[in-house]
Amino acid sequence: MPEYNAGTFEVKRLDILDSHGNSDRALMPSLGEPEIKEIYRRLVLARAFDQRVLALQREGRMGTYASILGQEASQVASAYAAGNGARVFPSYRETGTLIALGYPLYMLFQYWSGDERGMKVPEGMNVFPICISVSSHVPHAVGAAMAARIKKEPVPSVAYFGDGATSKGDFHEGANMAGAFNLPVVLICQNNQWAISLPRSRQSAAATLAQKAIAYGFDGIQVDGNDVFAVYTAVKRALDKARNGKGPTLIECFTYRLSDHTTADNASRYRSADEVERWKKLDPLARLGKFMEKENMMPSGYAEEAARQATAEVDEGFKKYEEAGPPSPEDMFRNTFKTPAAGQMKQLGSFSGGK
Amino acid sequence: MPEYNAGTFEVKRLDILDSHGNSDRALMPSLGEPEIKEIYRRLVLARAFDQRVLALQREGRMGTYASILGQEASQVASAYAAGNGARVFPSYRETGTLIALGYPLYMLFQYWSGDERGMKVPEGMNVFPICISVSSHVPHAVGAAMAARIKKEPVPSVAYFGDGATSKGDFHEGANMAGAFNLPVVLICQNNQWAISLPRSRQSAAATLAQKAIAYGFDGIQVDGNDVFAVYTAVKRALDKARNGKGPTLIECFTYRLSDHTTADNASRYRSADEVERWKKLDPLARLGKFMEKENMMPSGYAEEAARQATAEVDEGFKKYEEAGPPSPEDMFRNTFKTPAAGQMKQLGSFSGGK
Amino acid sequence: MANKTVNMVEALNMALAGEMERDSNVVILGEDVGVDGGVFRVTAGLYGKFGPERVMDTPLAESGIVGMAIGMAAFGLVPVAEIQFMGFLYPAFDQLISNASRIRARSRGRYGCPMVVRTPYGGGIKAIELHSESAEAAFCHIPGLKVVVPSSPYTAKGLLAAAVRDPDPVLFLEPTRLYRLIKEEVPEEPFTIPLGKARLVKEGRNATLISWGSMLQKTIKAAEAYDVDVIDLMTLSPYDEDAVLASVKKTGRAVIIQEAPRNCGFASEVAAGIAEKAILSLKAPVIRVAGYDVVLPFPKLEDFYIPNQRRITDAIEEVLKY
Amino acid sequence: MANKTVNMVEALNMALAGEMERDSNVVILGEDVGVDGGVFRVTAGLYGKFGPERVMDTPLAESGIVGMAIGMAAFGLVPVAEIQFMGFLYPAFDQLISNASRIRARSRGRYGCPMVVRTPYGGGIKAIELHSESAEAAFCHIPGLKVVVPSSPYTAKGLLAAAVRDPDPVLFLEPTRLYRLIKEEVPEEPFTIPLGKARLVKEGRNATLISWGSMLQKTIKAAEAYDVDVIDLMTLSPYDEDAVLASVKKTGRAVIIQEAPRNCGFASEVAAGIAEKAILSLKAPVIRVAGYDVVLPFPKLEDFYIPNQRRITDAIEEVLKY
Ligand SMILES: Cc1ncc(C[n+]2csc(CCOP(=O)(O)OP(=O)(O)O)c2C)c(N)n1
Ligand SMILES: Cc1ncc(C[n+]2csc(CCOP(=O)(O)OP(=O)(O)O)c2C)c(N)n1
Ligand SMILES: [Mg+2]
Ligand SMILES: [Mg+2]
Repeated sequence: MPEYNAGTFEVKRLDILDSHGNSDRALMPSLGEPEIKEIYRRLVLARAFDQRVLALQREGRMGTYASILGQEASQVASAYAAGNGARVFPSYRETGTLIALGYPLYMLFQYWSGDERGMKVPEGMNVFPICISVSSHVPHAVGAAMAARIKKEPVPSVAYFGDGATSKGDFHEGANMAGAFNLPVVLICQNNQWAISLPRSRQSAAATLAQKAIAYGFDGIQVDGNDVFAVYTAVKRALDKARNGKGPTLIECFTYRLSDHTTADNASRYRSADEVERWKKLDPLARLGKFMEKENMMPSGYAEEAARQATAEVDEGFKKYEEAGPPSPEDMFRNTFKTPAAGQMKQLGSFSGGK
Repeated sequence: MPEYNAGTFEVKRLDILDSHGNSDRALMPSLGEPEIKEIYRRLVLARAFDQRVLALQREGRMGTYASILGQEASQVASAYAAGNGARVFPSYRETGTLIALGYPLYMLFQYWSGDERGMKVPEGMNVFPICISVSSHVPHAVGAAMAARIKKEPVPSVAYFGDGATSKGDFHEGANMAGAFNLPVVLICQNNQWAISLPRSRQSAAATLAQKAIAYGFDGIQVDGNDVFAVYTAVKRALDKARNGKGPTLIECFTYRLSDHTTADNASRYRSADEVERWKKLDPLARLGKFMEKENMMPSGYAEEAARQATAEVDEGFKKYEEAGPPSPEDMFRNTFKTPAAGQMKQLGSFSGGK
Repeated sequence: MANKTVNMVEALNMALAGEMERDSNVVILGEDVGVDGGVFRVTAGLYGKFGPERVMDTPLAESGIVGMAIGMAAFGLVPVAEIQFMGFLYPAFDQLISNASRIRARSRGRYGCPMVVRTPYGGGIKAIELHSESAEAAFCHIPGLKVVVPSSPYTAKGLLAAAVRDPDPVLFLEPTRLYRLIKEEVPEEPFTIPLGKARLVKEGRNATLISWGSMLQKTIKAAEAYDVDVIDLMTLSPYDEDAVLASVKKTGRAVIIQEAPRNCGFASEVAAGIAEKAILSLKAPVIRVAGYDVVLPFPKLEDFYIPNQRRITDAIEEVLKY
Repeated sequence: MANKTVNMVEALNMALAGEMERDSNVVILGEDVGVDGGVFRVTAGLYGKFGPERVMDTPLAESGIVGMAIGMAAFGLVPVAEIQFMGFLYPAFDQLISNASRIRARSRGRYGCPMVVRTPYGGGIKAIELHSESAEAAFCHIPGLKVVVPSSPYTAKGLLAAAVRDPDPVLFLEPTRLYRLIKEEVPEEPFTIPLGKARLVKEGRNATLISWGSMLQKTIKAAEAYDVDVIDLMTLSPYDEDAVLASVKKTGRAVIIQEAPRNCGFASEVAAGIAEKAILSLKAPVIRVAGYDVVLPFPKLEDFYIPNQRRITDAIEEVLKY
């Protein structure tokens, strides 16, 4: 009748690529040079787009925007692993994910300019609209996974959310359901160390966010979120596991938000410049660049060319966005219901179109 | 850059008294004979009251009722440890806790007959009204603990809830806040193996409920919930820890609901008689009785006398309940606000008093 | 096929079985809906008939249940979620208002949300706290969410089938008090009653009584002695304002009867519509018979709270004075 | 003490500082309310002044924040919880309706719940989805919860102080659009404006315009050209029905202006009250100017959605026709 052990649990951490561009050969995922270059190009594109929106916002040409600076690796590499074979449920801070999945840039400009046509996810893309209410999309991902199982579709769900999101009830309810039903779900926590002004350490007393998976009876793993190979490997493994009926995984991408929370925020009010500087040294893009140089995947001029191409793509996206023009005011009377209700038709009828 | 351990966590289980009445001497709490006898009497009283409400309900003289049969040890022993020095936040299935704390029986009859005067917790008792919305009281307990800290009152909070409650968002949000603020909170999960018809195994994929504490960065422990000494010890330790500023604890009392979920339920629809029989053998009251016999704390006639006394107390409580009569219909216009609003006064003015 | 005389629980069960047979994408989820058949037994037998993949017991988590249903609905299923009591729908308010009702608009029609959330509602069964809620108005204020309330076995069956077939999210409120109160002939085969349309239960000249759910039955009783229109709204959002206005323009008098507290209840919406669009026809004040603006009392006082026939009769007499 | 010319954010900050100085039990909790001073900077400087025990940054969990506040309020504190936007108050709907509003009734007065939940509300700042909500009516339907909406720096300061001192839970809705729009002289020392009382902003003879929050400012502008009463309700629940009825009985015409969707909005409650109690004085239909019954569009169309001055003017002209 003693006091005895009723369970021991371990949380793993995965690092493959260090900040000098050296990789752990044993753990390297099987990605060929073309694929690695592709990941690099998408990282560059994501960053170029991000910086463009920031610039446009400063000129008053975009709305409030949440920058992904510093988080590109965890977004792009995870999206690259998921591809179109999974259903992706993004939060507002997944621009890199969406871009890596091929989301049309002009539509992202629309979205961030306050035009909901930007969220009419193109047919053929397995993406759910951006969720603003933190963590409330986690149960959606779980439900989609249930639908996939019932309809015998081999399509796992991938939900993205932040460190702050792990404190919310919907994260908990969704994760617990995913575990209880053993569903094909990958939960990707973008731990960027801050939820607006609240540092990770005060968000939860848990030492890692990955260990929250223990509460739900499935695996949790922490990965270096600025390491494309670690992120890619963990997501790939989790997706394989999901497809094999082995249930959900929680992946904590340990990364950093280099920007303000959004363009409406001023992070210098609550965090030290030192901390930001430290993390700048861990820049995911630079790191992959160093690796590629060492591995001779980076011929001279390559980086510049990738940057040029990205700029051109962003330019083109912006042009297309501008050409599309503003939405029609009458649009707001559409899509509340599939068929507008009589009262809505009357209101539309009396709508003068003026502001 | 390897894959390495980022944290190892252990969940303990505490058993002290086995089903034959043998105890682990090393772990026995320092309870003298009078205290053990007191616990025994409260167990008997709780069971007597429980059985009386069930009988009255069958006669149509009480409303729907949630029996505690089988869970008396985890309720009474935990309440005995808490006493009046903690603030207790009960759910609807804590009749044993309330009785052990000295809640007036006639008020419990009132409550279960649908008379809210029964929840006017007597001054001097540190009990919050019964919470019906599962787990929504967990944050209240956390807030009360915060108030205690700020007001420098040495009064930890103790919240009771079921296995099902651990799946709800409010459990999660409350527990995480308790951890994040390192508050004096004891979370007592009455894992009675069922949430109405859902067995524990399908409520969560977690092997134990105690391990959910890992998600919040504090200790979780599972105890034999039918063992008064294990329950008492775990709660006492957790309260001491809380009072010493060492933060929250989650205690999973591993017990069993021998009755239907409530009097409106029929458990034979969804669980086997065998399972119930197996658990009957682990009856917490019989177990303590055996221990007391072995320890010579049970003179002949003692059990009968305790039962007789309990019946008398219940009789008296019921008499007092009947004497109090029904509430006044006008009561419903009181206590929505401290001072009724003008509109409420008008409605009261036109209230005819008829059904 | 023949008719069957059934109570509302049985009618709802028939509707669910019928829809599940018709469309293999229709699935049920909720607490205790499986082997147990639901706390009110509305899903009884469906688990045995359709199996655990189509009748899913969930963990205890209402926001999660509704949230999961949204994901299921967006990706090809037609989930019917049961919430055990309206008092436990509140934790899912956010999922309904922030997500279910907006998925279609948010995605400009790329994703729909064809789901039903069913829940028992209203008082009358003398249950413990939070088991007698009637907060329908709070949900009717959500654009993009339809709200439906049957008042009899027949309407329950037809409206539930229509709700399941509707391409948008529907909150389906089942008056607990009526679950077993009335039996009625109901066709065995599936049929639908269109959402958004009221029905005229009784025709008359001197006043219009407007109600829904369990209050309708009391209203019908109170109306027996009078020459009045009785309208059962059936769908509260979007509601059939035209039917109300047509009747009030005819009678010149309106009484609206709800169980919920008066302040910001659905009756206020109906009264406001009349005050806006039928005022010139009005001969009398528009009277709301409603619960009081106080916290719903525990069962012992519930009968004093919920509007009774006498209060309805008083209101009719009051408008007829003019 | 002197007056100070301040905007609403500053006025609210003054009110909080004043109440925290007056009563050491007053504490603030919420996301980013500490060092950061709140997303709109309403709590700026308070962390520095009163320390981390009285100005608490919480984890991201709205139901938990409101739930914790309930526990704090019941046990001796007076918590003022900030929710970052009304769209994120929805997850706390259950704590408000099931607990905050009922603790006093449930315990028959043994426990009270003297807390304030503050949140920015309404559109006008062109923010992303769920940052422009105006679902006040859903909360006004909760008996036991008071709902207050200031419309200017002065009323913001006086009403917030009154809300903090009120023994019952108060939902305090701050029109985001007005945060920095108007400056006004406000006394430096603490003062209160009683809850439950409307104010007559302008006096006239031909119609009664009723509004609150950010719509009030547009209403005042629209009213300039007319001889009308303009009423600022200030407290929506329990609201000052007597003030509305007195005015409408005088003018015979009523226009109610709200930002929220029309269906089941608070304007409907006001209109229903008039239709019930002032009908005999009415010369014209009671008109509601309101948001459309559609999902609130994203910022690019927001200005087409939110009632503008022209729509208010049209409504005034409409009632004056009678
Ligand atoms: C339910 C809810 N509450 C509050 C907010 C306001 N808000 C937007 S982002 C944010 C912080 C989120 O932190 P985290 O989850 O770490 O994600 P990050 O922004 O860092 O990517 C908050 C509080 C929200 N969007 N949703
Ligand atoms: C939020 C909420 N959802 C649903 C219910 C209905 N309900 C009452 S008890 C119960 C099961 C609770 O199970 P558990 O937490 O294990 O406690 P137990 O009843 O076994 O003591 C349910 C679903 C409720 N009271 N509250
Ligand atoms: Mg973050
Ligand atoms: Mg249980």
